Amino acid sequence: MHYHTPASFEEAVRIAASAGGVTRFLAGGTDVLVQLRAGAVTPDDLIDLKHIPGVHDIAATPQGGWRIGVAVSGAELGEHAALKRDWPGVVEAMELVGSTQVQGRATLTGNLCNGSPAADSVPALVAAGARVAVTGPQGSREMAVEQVPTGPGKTALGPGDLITAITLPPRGAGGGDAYQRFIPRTEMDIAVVGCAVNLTLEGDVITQARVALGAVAPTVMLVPEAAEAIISTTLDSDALEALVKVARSAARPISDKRGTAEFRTDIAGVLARRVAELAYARAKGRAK
Amino acid sequence: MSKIHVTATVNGDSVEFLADPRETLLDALRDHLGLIGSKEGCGTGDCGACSVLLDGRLVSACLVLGVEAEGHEIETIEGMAGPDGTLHPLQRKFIEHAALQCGFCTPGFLVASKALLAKTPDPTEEEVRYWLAGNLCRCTGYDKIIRAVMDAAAEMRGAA
Amino acid sequence: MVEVHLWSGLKRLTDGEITVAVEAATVGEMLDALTRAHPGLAPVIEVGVSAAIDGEIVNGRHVAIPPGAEVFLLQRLKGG
Amino acid sequence: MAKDEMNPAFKLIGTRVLRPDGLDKVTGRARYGADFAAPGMLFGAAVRSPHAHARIKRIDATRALALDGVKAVVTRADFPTGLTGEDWNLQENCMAGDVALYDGHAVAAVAATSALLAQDAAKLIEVEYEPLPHVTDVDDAIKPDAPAIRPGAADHSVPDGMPPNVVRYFEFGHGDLDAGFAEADIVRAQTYRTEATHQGYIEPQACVGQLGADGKGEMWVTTQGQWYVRWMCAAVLGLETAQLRVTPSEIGGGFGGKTTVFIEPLSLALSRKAGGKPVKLVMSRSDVLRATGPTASASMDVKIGMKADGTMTAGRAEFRMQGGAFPGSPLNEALECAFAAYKLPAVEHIGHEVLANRPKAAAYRAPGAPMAAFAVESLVDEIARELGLDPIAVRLKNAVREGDRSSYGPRYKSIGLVETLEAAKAHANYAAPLGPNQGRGVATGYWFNHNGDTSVSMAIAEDGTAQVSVGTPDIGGSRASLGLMVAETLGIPYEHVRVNVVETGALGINEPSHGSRATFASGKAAVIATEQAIAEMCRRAAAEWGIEPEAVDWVEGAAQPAGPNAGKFPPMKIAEIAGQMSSTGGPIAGHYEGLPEGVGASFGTHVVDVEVDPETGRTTILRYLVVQDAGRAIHPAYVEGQFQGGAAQGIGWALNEAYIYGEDGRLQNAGFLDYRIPVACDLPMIDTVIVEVPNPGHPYGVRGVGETGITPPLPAVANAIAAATGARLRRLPMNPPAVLAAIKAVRGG
Repeated sequence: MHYHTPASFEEAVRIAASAGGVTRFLAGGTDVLVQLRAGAVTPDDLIDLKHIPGVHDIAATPQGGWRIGVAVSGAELGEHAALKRDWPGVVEAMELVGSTQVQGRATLTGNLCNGSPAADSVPALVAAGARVAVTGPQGSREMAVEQVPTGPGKTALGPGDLITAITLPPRGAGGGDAYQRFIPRTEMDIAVVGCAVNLTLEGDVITQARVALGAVAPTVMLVPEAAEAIISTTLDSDALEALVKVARSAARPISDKRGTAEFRTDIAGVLARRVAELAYARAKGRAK
Repeated sequence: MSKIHVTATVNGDSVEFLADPRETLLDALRDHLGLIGSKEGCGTGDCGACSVLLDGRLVSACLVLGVEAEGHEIETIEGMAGPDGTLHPLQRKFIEHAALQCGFCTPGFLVASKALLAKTPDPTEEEVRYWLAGNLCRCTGYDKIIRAVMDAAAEMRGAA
Repeated sequence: MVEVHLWSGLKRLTDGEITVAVEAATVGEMLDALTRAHPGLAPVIEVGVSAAIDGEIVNGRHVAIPPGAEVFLLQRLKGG
Repeated sequence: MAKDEMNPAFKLIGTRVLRPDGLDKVTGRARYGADFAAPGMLFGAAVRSPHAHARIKRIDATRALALDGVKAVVTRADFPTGLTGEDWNLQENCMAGDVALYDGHAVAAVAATSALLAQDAAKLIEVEYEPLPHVTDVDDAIKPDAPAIRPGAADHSVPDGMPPNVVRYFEFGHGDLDAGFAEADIVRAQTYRTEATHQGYIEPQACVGQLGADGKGEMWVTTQGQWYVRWMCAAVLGLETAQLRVTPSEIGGGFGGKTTVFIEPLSLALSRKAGGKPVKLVMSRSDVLRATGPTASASMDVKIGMKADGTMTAGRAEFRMQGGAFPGSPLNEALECAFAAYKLPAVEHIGHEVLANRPKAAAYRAPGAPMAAFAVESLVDEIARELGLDPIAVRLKNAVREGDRSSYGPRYKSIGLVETLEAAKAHANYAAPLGPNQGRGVATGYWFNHNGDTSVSMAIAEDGTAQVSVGTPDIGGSRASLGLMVAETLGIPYEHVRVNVVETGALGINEPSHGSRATFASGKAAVIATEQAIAEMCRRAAAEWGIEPEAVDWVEGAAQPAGPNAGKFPPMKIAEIAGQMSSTGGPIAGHYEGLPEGVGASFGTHVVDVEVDPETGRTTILRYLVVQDAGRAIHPAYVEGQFQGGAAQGIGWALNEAYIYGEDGRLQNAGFLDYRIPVACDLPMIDTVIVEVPNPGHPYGVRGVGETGITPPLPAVANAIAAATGARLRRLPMNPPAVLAAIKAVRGG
């Protein structure tokens, strides 16, 4: 295995493009090293992105959103008060990934690129309307986060493509987001179901919403019907009941060692309701 | 497969070692530097027995490559007591509270707890338990570990 | 004479007897006498058994059996 | 006699002194299995079967051996043939012969100059398998048409006509069962199931083995029993036992799982083939879960008869257990513990041991007892609930006392079940108010405890301090408790005693630290050895004073004349006697070799409060109380630690831990991510009450305390969930999907 420390994304792309065998990009390494250890993936070329200027930065965008470097750890996200104030759901989702030790290394970009349908941060990013900047042999482009994962362990990134930053839109007034997951223990498990809700209020009425579910389909999915169920409502009991129903019918889970399909479907509804209530309370300024 | 020369600071000392790029920081500490206090319980970041501080940040040494240590500062259990051997309050409280049985997870718990108290000097029991969720102990049921951390925190606040 | 209480699964090997009276002053003598009386018990005893003498589980062949003691044969116990 | 009347004024026993190995363990200096290195050492790696059951058609190591730095490859062909019985089982489990019997079964091993190289080489060893039909579930394995795993493996106990995988059959009981059930007002029968769990010690198996062409060998290893490692390796490799010297490292947890061998014989075989160079083998976590010994899984039918006033009239238990592809599941222990807490006029036990394509079960803390308790204590709770009786009252009504006949035959000697029930009833937790979706569960548990082969030596040093050499590795503070007992006996400060866990060359044989025996057996042996040394010191003083040795007493660390008639001499302190020993007759020491009789069994009662989220089925432990009879707590903090650790393991077993096998017979959760042991935030503080009904068979009243604590949590949690939700779970684990499904079933939707 060859270890590279490029000083720019362009150089990283060049190394990747010229590599013949298996290539992996390394930021936090919390997935790459586990695969390496298990013998599941032993890259021929490992390209460490942490020496590229700017990858450790969390920066405000001119539009009022946030640009998050690819090597920013979960712990650093959690310590960024202004980001956490704007997007508590995104930050809390990332903070659920792994242990405190894993938080010291794991990144949003890595969580996204691992392609897991159960990745905690991804539903929150999708609900937030986050976008990624991609650089590759064909040049640079932007895409919505929900376009990145294409199946378990698979992404829309081509050979040599790499994400250079994740951008969160401006929060705006009357907004709130939240993420929760269900796991058997209190910590340290992979989500059996995850749900993120991002909404905007005018007065008590929801004017915009995005709802995303994790671990109930081959990829994290945006559920527009779930958003429609609560838009133009005050999240009253009828709206919540409709949301629960829609979330459950949108879920297409499998049964595996972490939960049965029936259980996941059930919990998708329970979480959608709980998370929507929390996001709503945050938008009203009633919850942190 | 060529090895890479790595220079880092470990427990305040400048060290050098040759690392195969596939070796973890844990391998480097244990096999190249003789610092066997950090333990491997899982190799997948699930048990916390290899907890170390990397530039002051709590990480699992099994999830960091040895080559990534280049130019960085690492603190391990071996650097926790004072240069004259004076124990850190956490170390002392772990012994006093019988917070260890087999002791294999103890270095990881101590390093992780030190990182907690640096960030949160007055943690609640719940904060301690969640912070230490990635440190598995199979012997104690955690009871005496939590008590030792809370007691050490109280003593350190009093001493400060 | 010592009355040895067997476990009922051994009945097949002792012509249906669940207690066997043998002449023995120690656990070892008792086990040997059991084997002589019922050769079918030999593999069972060879694998390892414990004896309970007046409620105390013992493993040594040398242990004495007091007159009138209540003796049970038990499968050898393991611990974690 | 009341406890406090029996409790003499000890100076040290019962104090919370600092453990002697504490400093090494908080500074990272303590050396565990993987921390040893020997000059010229090679590193090994094992090749393991990816199939649950497969014929091994060909093993080709040519490509591995061609790598620069690869020194040796071993397969079963490198081991002796002709072994029988348990020796053969051990050998077969360490290295597959013609057939791989489970996912993770070792089929070859390689040694090379680095760990990475050994792993690379292992991948280059080509193994051709012919997959065979497999079975992993206990109820499937006992079917008459199940794939026969090892024809001919059944022992003498199995009657003709049993299904092919039944290898052991067991029945015992007493009384008239039909009459007992006829006498009952209510008779209930249910089936309960537990899944296999792993001990989950955090330190994986690790060893460095060295074996020369002369048959002499060395091993450094993490183990609960260095003599067991020695005889097992010798048996598996056909060596002379005394030619092997085994040194135990500090041990990072065992819970029974480190009382046998897995990689140890492989390291010796590799070493011998590599010209005698030492070979280090360290298991990965996934190897530990796939290939070391978990516990058995069980399927259990239980029937109990009870009168309306709570009196139990009869009990019947029929258990089926699989302990992997080898005999040795804790079937008889499970059955003997099943009704141990109850005075039953009629009781019957039947057991079937079944083979399945899983790793060979190893001991796990009170082997068998937790499964049995789950079945029996759940059903007792169900019936008590149906009759509207208090769970502690029902247990007190039927509780065994000294002199009662046990369910497994013998009469009990001194026991403390009633005392633990009374203490639980009196504890504040038993009266704490409960909110919505909360419930309380009670259960009792039992473990026999064990003595075993024990050798201890102790010696006085030149300055009057003392050393004790024991053969039981210190797993949870036993050096502290042994040091306390020796210091108390000698009448010297605790700090003046050093307790060493020694290698096999230093003592006669010892059983491992298992069966809750270390403090009982090594403790009793150490006290006897110390008394010999004291007698010798009294003789030295007597000679000095010119009086009879019988006229000398040992008081507070000094010899003194027994009374005014013995003579008038100032006390001669231990340091003075020790300082002169070279001129008064030479070394002063004592030793014990034997089977220390007088084991005292330990009962416990647990009370747990849970809250169940009715929408998700997740159970939160709100309060947990362990009450257990310790006989006497030598070091109360480490007794509490055993109670708390056992409870935590039991809670894990109850709620989330389980071996999950796929249709393909492969283990799906071979890591701490999905083998879900409790983490710190899953548990509350665990309250403890140490009951002390001294064991008359031990000089300080010790019973073992290590094992009983894992027994009650399984049913206690089930009983609490039933109280909280109305849903009765009869199968483990009671994870959220299972609990939610059960809640929906009782609430109709």
